Amino acid sequence: MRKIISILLLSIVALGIYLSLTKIPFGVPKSKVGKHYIDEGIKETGAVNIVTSVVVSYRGFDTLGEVTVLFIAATGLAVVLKIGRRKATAVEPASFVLATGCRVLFPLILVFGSYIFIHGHLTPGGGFQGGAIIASAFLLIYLGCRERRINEKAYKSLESLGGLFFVVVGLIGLAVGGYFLLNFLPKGQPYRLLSAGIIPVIYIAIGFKVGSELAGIIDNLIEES
Amino acid sequence: MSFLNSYIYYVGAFGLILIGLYIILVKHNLIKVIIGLGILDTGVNLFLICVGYVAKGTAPIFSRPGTDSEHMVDPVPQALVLTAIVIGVAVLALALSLAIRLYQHYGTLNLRKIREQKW
Amino acid sequence: MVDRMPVLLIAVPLGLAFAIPLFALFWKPAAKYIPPVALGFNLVVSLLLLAKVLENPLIVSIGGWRPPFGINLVAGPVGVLFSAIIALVGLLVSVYALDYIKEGATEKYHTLYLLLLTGATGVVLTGDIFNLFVFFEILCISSYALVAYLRNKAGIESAVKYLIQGAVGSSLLLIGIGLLYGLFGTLNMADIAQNIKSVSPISVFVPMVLIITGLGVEAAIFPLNAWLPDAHSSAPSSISAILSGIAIEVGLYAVARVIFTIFGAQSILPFLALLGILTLLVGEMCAFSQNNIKRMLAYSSIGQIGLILFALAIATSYGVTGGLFQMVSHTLSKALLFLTVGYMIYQTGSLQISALEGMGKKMPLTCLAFTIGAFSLVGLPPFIGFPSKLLVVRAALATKETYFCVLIGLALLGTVIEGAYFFRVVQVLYFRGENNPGREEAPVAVLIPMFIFVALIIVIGVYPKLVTDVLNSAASELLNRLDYIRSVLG
Amino acid sequence: MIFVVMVLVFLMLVGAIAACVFTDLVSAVIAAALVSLIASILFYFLQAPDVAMAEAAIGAALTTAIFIVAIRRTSRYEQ
Repeated sequence: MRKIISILLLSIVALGIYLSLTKIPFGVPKSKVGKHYIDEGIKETGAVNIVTSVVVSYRGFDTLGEVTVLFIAATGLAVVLKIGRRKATAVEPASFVLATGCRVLFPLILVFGSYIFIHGHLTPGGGFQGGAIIASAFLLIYLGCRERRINEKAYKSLESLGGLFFVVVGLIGLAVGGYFLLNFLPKGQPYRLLSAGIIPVIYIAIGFKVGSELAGIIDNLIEES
Repeated sequence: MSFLNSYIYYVGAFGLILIGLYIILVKHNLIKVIIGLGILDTGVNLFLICVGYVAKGTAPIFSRPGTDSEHMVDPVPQALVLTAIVIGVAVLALALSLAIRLYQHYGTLNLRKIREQKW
Repeated sequence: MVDRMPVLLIAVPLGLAFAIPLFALFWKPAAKYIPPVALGFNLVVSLLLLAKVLENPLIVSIGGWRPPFGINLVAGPVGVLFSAIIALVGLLVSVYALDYIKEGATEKYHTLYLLLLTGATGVVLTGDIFNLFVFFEILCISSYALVAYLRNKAGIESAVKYLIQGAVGSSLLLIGIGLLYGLFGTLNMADIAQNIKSVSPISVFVPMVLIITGLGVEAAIFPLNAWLPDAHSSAPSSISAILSGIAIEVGLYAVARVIFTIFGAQSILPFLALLGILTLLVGEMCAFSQNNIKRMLAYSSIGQIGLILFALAIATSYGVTGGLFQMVSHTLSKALLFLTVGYMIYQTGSLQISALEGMGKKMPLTCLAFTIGAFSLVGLPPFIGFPSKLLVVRAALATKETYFCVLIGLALLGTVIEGAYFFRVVQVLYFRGENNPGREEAPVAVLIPMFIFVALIIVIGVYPKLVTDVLNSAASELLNRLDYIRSVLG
Repeated sequence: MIFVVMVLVFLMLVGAIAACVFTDLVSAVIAAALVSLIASILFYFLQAPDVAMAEAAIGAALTTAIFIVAIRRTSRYEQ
């Protein structure tokens, strides 16, 4: 019974979407805002990767909201799962090959993740992707070196500082030029690492924040309580 | 066939959306429902990217000076999807933590059996 | 400088919320004093702005990009009015929570609480539809977490229900936004509104339905409100007050903004009026049959939401003013009710109405506050509920259409039911049971916010002129989409 | 090229249906991870390398990991 109703409901949704999609043909250029970003993006923001300039500069306020969402999820997860102090439970150590592999890979992955978010304005990638890669390095540590735990205070302060830094950079823009999140640093020469004003600075802060938040989420989930 | 040729990505995206919604509506197991939410999110993201695609387009990155900007795809949906992916993982993580607590309380994840509260 | 101030309403609480964990590392009690400070700041700024935006709405672009190329905030009468209410109620409830929230990870509670209200402020101020989605997610996700804050069976279960329904709703909202972007190539609400007539109505209809459905989950419109009674009744009482008083109102604001400003859709309004009355009747009937006091209040919220939706759907300047007035009155009264009930439950340890017998003698002040809130919600003079309900009724009759007159008749029937169950509770409080030992009056720190609510309810109830000017200009902002488009796009 | 895309879309939908059908939750999660992975390849074909990277790192890898952890702490089979 439930299945039949659901299928009926879904077919109504499908029909409605099919009707509206005929007005949005696939592969035909139709955006007016996007065209502006492509034509003027480099001149206005100095970032070569237009997606980055949209994420951090044109729609930077969304990104601020987005890191807030992740912050809320990490905090909420800790509220739901944590009961006071963690127990020191004996864990079975990982095999030698796994442990050594993880130890060797860990710094390499960290370097790769940092590369991804530092070059966010030049190549594909950025704070979110880099942060996720860094968090996966910590996941590896949980698999390989099971007795190790990341320092809870460290990641909590890191995520707070990252968010605070984002807001403060925005407020400096407000104080300097009258607009919140204004790109107040010099744009520099495109294609250089030091270009695009505050974009790489913010993306590095986001990278740290996302990395520490995702690592914290994994930490809270893994820990038995 | 020509329909499939030009709309194959839309078919994929809406296939995922419908399957995701179906899982959420029909399945009893909470983890299964959360998997459905994940599939729904992926479908929505794929759809958003499809909206911004331009035929024979290139990525919106000027990888060297003088890159042709004529056929670049729309960067805005890509920025939106980056946001949506992160929001999606945040919701999933919170949902899973609630699932763990729910299991500790009830010893089951079957949503039909967990019915303390009624209308 | 005043021109740039609306952005501070979001940036300052957000920054302080990020800072709470840092403060808590050094001195744990610091966490609970930050939300009152941030919300007090917001209240002051909103009131400063209110006088200014009554003449001209302020358009603040973020990052210095002119609309539609960047995100912009629209601080018109509606936005600033709502942000003032959010700050006021948030401030009072956070003062109440200083004493009320003792168990659990309190600094996380305060962080999430402040972020919830920041998200609500963002929703009412933003002028960009995707940005609205992001702030809506902030509001929703922090409320999922806060509903589960007590970590008991009921809390976790209702948080799960709430989360699943809310997440499906936001996915639908996102699909709708994607379709709109595909049609118009822009995300700025004014820009979409300007071009909405350029495409055929049928292709706009699907995104509109998707967006209204997505927002309707949070606004608890009738078929989408299964989560509400559970979530509102099992959250901590301070959070119930915020969810009932602010979260659903913000959802309704978003629905109204989408319908009036973006789509300018006159044709679906009668349908929404019908939905509103259905919501009202379902809510009031269910509330009548409850034995659990918090569930009763939650269902009564559903009823009130129905009335507000109906008033907004009348779509005359009278009707929208009445809807907004009813929102204000519901926010104040329901927040007060949840706060008082929270402390009574704290004393009795039971959620049953019968457990409240004889409380009128043991906790006279709290019970007085409860009674005033209940009477105001029912719509008795001289409390705020009276002028607001009167305005809605007059607006419905002024349309001179049989349809609206019949519906308002049904709404009055709902009000009668509402009166019946609230009088039942008041009767239990004062005229039943004699000796329930070991109950004492709530502490002063808790009574102060309650009695500020009481004062507001009575003062506005006696002098409705205090707010009607603001409400009138807010209603005309919502109804007059051409002015909105002109003020944003210049 | 279009043929490759069709095969990928087909595989992706099969993966999603498999995630719906499997009663072993770990298998269902792996099927969902397959969906994410193919979606990330499709993002790449649609000229969205940034999104492809984010989906591969967050959608396919981290989400799967937290699902597995959550299943380990609850029950593995759907009843």
